[in-house]
Amino acid sequence: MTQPFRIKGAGTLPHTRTIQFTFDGQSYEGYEGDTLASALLANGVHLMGRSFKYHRPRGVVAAGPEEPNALVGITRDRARHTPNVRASVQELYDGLNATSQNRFPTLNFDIGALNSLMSPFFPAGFYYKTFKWPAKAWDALYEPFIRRAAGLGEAPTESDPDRYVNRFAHCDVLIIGGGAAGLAAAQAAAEKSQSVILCDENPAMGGWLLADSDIQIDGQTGAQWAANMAAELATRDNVRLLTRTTGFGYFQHNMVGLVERITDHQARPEPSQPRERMWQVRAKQVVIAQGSIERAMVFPGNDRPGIVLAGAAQKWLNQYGVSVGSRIGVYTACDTAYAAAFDLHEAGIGIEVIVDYRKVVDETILAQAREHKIEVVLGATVAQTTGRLRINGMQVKTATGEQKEFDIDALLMSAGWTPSLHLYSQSRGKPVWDEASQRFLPGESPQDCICVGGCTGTDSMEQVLAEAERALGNKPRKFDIEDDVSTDGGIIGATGNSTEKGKAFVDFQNDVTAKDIALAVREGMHSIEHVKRYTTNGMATDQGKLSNMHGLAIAANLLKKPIPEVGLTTFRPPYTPTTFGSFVGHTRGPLFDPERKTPIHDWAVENGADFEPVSLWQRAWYFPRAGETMHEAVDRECRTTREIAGIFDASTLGKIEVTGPDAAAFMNIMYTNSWDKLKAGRAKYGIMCREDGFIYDDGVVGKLSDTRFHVTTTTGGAPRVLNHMEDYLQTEFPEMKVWLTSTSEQWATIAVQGPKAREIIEPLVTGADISAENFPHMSVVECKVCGVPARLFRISFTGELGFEINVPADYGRSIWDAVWRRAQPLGACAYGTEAMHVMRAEKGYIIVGQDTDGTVTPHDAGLSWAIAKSKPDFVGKRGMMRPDLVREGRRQLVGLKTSDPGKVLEEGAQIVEDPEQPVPMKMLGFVTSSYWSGTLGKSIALALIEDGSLRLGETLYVPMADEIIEVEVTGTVFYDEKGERLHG
Amino acid sequence: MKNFSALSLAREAMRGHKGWEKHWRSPEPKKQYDIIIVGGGGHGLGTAYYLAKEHGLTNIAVLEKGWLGGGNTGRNTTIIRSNYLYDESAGLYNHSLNLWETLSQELNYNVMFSQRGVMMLAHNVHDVQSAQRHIHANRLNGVDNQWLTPQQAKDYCPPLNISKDCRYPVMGAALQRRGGVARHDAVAWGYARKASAMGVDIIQNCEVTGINRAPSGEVTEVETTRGTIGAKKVGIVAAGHTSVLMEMAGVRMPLESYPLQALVSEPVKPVFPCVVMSNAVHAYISQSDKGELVIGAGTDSYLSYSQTGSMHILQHTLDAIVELYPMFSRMKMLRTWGGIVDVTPDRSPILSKTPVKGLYVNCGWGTGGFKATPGSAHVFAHTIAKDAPHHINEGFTLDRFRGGRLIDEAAAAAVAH
Amino acid sequence: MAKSPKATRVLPNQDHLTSNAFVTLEAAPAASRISLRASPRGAAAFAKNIGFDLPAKPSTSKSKSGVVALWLGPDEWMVFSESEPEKSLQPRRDHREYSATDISHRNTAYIVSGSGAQATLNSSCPRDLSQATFPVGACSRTILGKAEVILYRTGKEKFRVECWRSFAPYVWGLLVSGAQDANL
Amino acid sequence: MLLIHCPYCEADHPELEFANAGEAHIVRPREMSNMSDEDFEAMFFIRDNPKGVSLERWRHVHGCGRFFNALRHTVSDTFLKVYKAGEARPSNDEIAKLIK
Ligand SMILES: Cc1cc2nc3c(=O)[nH]c(=O)nc-3n(C[C@H](O)[C@H](O)[C@H](O)COP(=O)(O)OP(=O)(O)OC[C@H]3O[C@@H](n4cnc5c(N)ncnc54)[C@H](O)[C@@H]3O)c2cc1C
Ligand SMILES: NC(=O)c1ccc[n+]([C@@H]2O[C@H](COP(=O)([O-])OP(=O)(O)OC[C@H]3O[C@@H](n4cnc5c(N)ncnc54)[C@H](O)[C@@H]3O)[C@@H](O)[C@H]2O)c1
Ligand SMILES: Cc1cc2nc3c(=O)[nH]c(=O)nc-3n(C[C@H](O)[C@H](O)[C@H](O)COP(=O)(O)O)c2cc1C
Ligand SMILES: [Zn+2]
Repeated sequence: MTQPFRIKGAGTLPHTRTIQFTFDGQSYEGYEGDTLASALLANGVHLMGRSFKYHRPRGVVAAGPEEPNALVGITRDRARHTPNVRASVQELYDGLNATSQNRFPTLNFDIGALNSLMSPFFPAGFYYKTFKWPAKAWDALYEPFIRRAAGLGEAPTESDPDRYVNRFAHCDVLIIGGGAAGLAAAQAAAEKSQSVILCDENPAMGGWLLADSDIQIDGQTGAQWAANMAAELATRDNVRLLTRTTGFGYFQHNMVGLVERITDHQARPEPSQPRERMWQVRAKQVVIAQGSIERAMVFPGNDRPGIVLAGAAQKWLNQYGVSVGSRIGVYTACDTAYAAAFDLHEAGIGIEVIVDYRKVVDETILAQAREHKIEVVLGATVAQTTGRLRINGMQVKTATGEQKEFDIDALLMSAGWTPSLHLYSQSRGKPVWDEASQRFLPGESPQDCICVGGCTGTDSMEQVLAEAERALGNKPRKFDIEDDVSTDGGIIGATGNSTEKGKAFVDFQNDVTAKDIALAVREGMHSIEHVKRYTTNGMATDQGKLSNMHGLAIAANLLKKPIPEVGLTTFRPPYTPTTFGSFVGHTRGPLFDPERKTPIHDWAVENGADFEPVSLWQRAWYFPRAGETMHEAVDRECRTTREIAGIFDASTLGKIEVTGPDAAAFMNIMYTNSWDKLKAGRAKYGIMCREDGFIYDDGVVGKLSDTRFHVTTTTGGAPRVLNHMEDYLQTEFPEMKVWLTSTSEQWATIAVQGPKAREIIEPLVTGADISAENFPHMSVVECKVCGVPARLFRISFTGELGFEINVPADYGRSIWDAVWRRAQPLGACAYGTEAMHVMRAEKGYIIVGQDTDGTVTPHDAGLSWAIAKSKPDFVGKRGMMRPDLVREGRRQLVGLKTSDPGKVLEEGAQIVEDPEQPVPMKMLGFVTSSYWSGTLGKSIALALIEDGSLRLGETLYVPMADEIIEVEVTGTVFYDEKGERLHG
Repeated sequence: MKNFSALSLAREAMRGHKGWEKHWRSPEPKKQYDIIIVGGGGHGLGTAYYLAKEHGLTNIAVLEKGWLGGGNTGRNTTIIRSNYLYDESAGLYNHSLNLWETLSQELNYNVMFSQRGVMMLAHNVHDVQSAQRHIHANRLNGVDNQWLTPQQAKDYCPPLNISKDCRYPVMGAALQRRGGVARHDAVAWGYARKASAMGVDIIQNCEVTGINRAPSGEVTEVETTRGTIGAKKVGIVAAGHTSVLMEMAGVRMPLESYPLQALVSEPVKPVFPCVVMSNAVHAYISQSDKGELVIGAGTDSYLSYSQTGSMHILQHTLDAIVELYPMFSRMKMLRTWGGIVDVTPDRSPILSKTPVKGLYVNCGWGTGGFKATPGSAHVFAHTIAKDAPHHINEGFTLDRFRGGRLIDEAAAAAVAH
Repeated sequence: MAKSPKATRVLPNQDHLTSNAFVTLEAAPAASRISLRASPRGAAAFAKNIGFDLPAKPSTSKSKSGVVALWLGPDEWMVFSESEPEKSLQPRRDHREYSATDISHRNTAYIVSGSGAQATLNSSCPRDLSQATFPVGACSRTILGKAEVILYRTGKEKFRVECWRSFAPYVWGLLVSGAQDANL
Repeated sequence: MLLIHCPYCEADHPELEFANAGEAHIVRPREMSNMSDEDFEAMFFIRDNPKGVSLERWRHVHGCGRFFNALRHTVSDTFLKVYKAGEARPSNDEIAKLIK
């Protein structure tokens, strides 16, 4: 028989569409609108999981997001496996494929359950006390064992093919929770023409109204009223209704994160649909209407499958038309469980007994029980339950100490309701203890937010609705309400002698019992935070939605302290577990970070370049020809450049236009060099320091006119250099008439280097004489190249005759092509960053960030000549004078020559005086740059070495893992020391 | 102190675990102590322990404003490694790593130190150069650290995405096999238990609100929410709150306190065997023994004492995690939290005497001091007891910023952790 | 001397065009652009060249005869024109009270239009782009994902998105992704 | 993500457009070379780092580009005041009033 526990006439599901699904390979049927849990329950399946530590059989206990036990894996295909899905909220769809977790080999028979027998040895914190000997065994033996036993579901194993999207949104009022309170608040706000977002985590608005068959509002059932309210709100332009949308985090300045689940309930989602949508909402006002969550009773044996929250049973009946059993017991300390029992009874289900922990209960309720002919035992406790994979009986201890046994197949429990303060607390609000009702309630709101409804402890529907309206500044309007359900009562903490005997679970998922909490307290864990961490109470995937208050009360009781003094643990985002993908959105692959390419990039691709990432940029690294290794290609590029010419895409260099009457004065402040004497039309190498005197950036600066500089920076340094300049300009020297503009991307930069460089470009240039006499090394001119306005530099980073052509970037490719058409027939080549690095190292030119790090001064780098001695001030001047920056023994940049010219040192290799000394060795410095120089037929290297400039000619050693390399300290220039080629 | 062992556990199991004692005593504060340690995190408790154990000083109180271990000790991603570049740092962190290896036995408390290896990814040529520089320096300093190719990195950590079409492809990794993780809470509890047993008074819910000095300048007592307590020497070990405390003694600090966040996923069966860090894309991840992925996020850009951070910081972190481990996109965040980290200008700690006689400070651990807990505590105890630094912490002075003798790991490489 | 070849201008995003029922994304045509940084006197001086006063209120724009001036900061404007993309808007260089720097090629632009335009942008832009706070004519530098952009609302359902040229593929990627989710 | 009022844009904008730029009102002397090591240390390294009201600089870097100053409470993260660069540091009395 299918769905034996589906109750005819009960619930609001239409029963029009039957849905097939599987659980652990077994096929079942349910109805459209079911959750996985309600459908399994309809089929009489309670056992849905195994607990974390003891592997005890566990059934579903809750009908909402607070569910701690019924976590399953949902698999759509190989790449779409989601672990730890709560069966209580997973909506059923055709073909849904769920498997239980944390059991081997099967859910019914799990070897791990042996742990349960060993449980006396595994109390809270047992692992701190043991597994210490022998020392190595922890890694090798104990830990792998513990790790395998722990964990719940299996992580997905393949890249997630689903799409996630993000939306920033703004509104006047954001309402979290679409129960009666949220709906009323939304309507009130909407009527005031405010822009409203209302979200609820469920598929439909209504909250508790959907579960309660007794409430009537304005002549409609609660469910009808909610549906009509939602429909009415949906018609308004200023309201956005978001179902299946959880408010998971309340951040600073009224920013709330919502996550909307779009396809997880669908059998065949449209491929165009994202799986989830993240909403980052900035609201002027936030209304929190989260409602409340029912607590379980803490008593020995309270975790058997078949033992469920009373409210959940009521919801399953009234919404889904499912009964949790046929011979049902109730154990409660709160009036609401009676309503659940009555509803079930009216649906024809046997209620064996209501065991009420309280001695006194309102007479009207007792009268109703009598009408239903249900036995009520007051002032009693459930002492134990029986049944292996499903409850089959319970022992009740009456007020007089009498033992009674009941045969049951399900047990409803209710210890009362905990107002949901999660988001309120995250907004940095402080919950306040209410002694009368024994619960924490929202206190003052530090942000612009207000709590309404069940989460403020308001119980009657009439007050809930009035409160919601008042929150929005409205005069409450009159609803016509019929609601005879009382929510009185409740208990926090364990019942009976749970802290002494038996396993009375507080945190179901983490297998924390009342005894564990008692043990923690006994061991000195007196702060609730210590109790939490020692026992792991409240640290499971439900984050203590059922357990925190009980844990707190048990600890407080043992400590003999009032509850507020013991205090709550901190509520943290997310409210319910939230998919990583939803945070990531489209920030994957190419959209993870911008990938910047120059206008000439495609040419490099077409010509087979390998690329090197430098900050966000992709730069052509080298251009291997068929069959060439990187090494061979770089050798060839260097040789060709030095013998003929090479062209190089230098467009990524940062460029800043510094203009204004005070431009030179400003440059004097920002750079170590002096800019006073530089003539228009000339260029200079500049060094920039931070105030601490260490090198920050460098680059060639061209002076275009007395009031205009074309400043270049390193590729990665461009943004921070501009920021650094703006900072000084705006805040230290606001009186200076200087303006800064980033032109990094305005210009494409083509370096043409080598003996034939001039021959290559000359025909392309108009409006300038670029002869050796009239355009010497370190010149700059504004002219035209291929007919477009250009800035032409005569500079060289290779040591050869060289030019850098700057042209407006949209022309970059076209002009590169023109240069190439001239260069290629002459036998020139394109070269990449690696050849550029080799050639500049041959010349002893530094690369900031490679030959320097943030601890190198210009003096250390051998650049003292670039520091203006006479300037009264520049950024870094004072810093450079500090005792440690002028002491002896600083590391200075030198060249290294290996004894074996064929030996190329490793960059980063360390240098010592005595390679035979024991470890730890005294290191003098390290290799910053090292290459094979094809031009010189030997290796070359630069290094930072203690007192390097005093060590020229000294022999030092580079101890490698497998050899010791002998080196001689040299100057930093290896090639054309006189600089003749450059001036050609 | 009752011994913790498999045997004692078995014995207690037979009698319902009734015989366990309190981990630490909770005495009322005395009027006067020889030494007061302010801050009941791992470093503070450890300092008290080593003062007692190695220097025979037991008239000590550890004052903690909240619950012990509730500061950054209780909220960090527990990455432990020692492959730092500079001699000073390598010396300090390796000293610590050596102590970690026998800490469980020494404290008779299982701190679950798990040497599963810490791998640091390189994503560009600069990263590779920097990693090589570390590896070479480490070798000559006796610190293990080795280079892995992308494939070797993937073999070591199968979930890693080493495909070339990743936005930042993995170009290799530096692996310190001795590195790993430990159970953060247990470190605090283990030190507290042992220190308490040796006579140290651990006083929780006791916030220091003032530091009083004699006319001649030396510290004499601290004011607390539980009264004034005299002390000959005071050690400040208060992480993010150091500036606030030192201000009470009139010392201004080179520190800034930022919120640093971390998060855990829901627990899953073992999938992630080691610790992996990537400075370039900012992602730090390991899997705890309980099964959650433990993920370190970045700091916010502004000062804050709020122990919470911004959502976009979490986003950036998860962006990076999913980019490197695309299979984790369907995993769910279970909880996120923040700590307040105290950052020095050179990102290295301060373990030092101060201009005030009798006042010592241990701070500036920023985003990476958990790993240093035993080593830092050990040499700081020495510094207090002898009124002079241990040779291992000689360089980590408070006044190094004046002369400029920084220990700038950050400038040389990237962030700590 | 051989006659030098003529260069051709290629926009970084010129083939970018797509649309769905809610939004159309397209590359804007080539434009002439100036980054103007100026003292108040400089702003007045520059205004003479374009024939209208620069907008003085934060986040506002002004335009005349195809020349548009966007307020970007208290001393900063972007002035652009699509009508004569090769003609410089920079009348004279090295003025003592302002700096007018050609950024025609530094920037490139997209036009995002349609009922889903705002939603498309808000998939990666954290700004409140509702008409109440960002009306037609409003403009501002802001961010789109990890790229800096200038947004300029040219119509109720139409925006111009300026970005640096190398960010164009990324910005395009974000817009395309946003457009897929623009139907609400 | 904070919501920050820019005194130049005269509007609230998301933190993602801003960059924090450290402590405000640190004076950089015009005669740097004459500074003592102590003064240099104080200027470049020593920070108030208050648990309370922080006087700090922000730059609306992805907006109007301007640096400005703010008073922000470092426990609640709420802004008490923002003002333009160059404007005087609020007096302690004014700060005390703002906290209330
Ligand atoms: C999210 C995050 C991730 C991290 N990840 C790592 C990592 O992976 N690896 C790593 O090595 N490090 C990491 N760290 C850093 C590491 O946590 C810290 O450096 C380290 O724990 C500091 O220990 P502590 O004992 O000095 O400080 P804490 O543990 O913070 O202890 C300081 C104590 O001082 C107390 N205190 C403060 N003011 C007062 C007062 N007035 N009176 C009395 N008591 C006071 C505080 O309450 C606190 O308990 C991380 C930090 C964070 C926040
Ligand atoms: N057994 C009972 O009779 C019983 C039980 C509970 C509540 N009630 C009554 O219900 C009324 C409370 O109405 P209400 O509107 O305050 O609460 P509610 O519980 O009806 O509605 C709250 C809604 O908010 C949703 N929600 C909670 N957190 C959320 C989040 N972070 N993101 C998105 N959605 C979230 C919940 O799923 C629920 O749908 C009261 O009158 C109360 O007495 C009765
Ligand atoms: C390594 C590590 C693992 C953690 N694992 C969990 C966990 O499994 N479940 C959980 O709820 N919290 C976990 N936490 C977070 C703590 O619950 C808590 O958020 C953190 O200690 C900060 O404290 P606070 O949130 O109370 O401020 C973990 C924290 C750390 C440092
Ligand atoms: Zn602004």
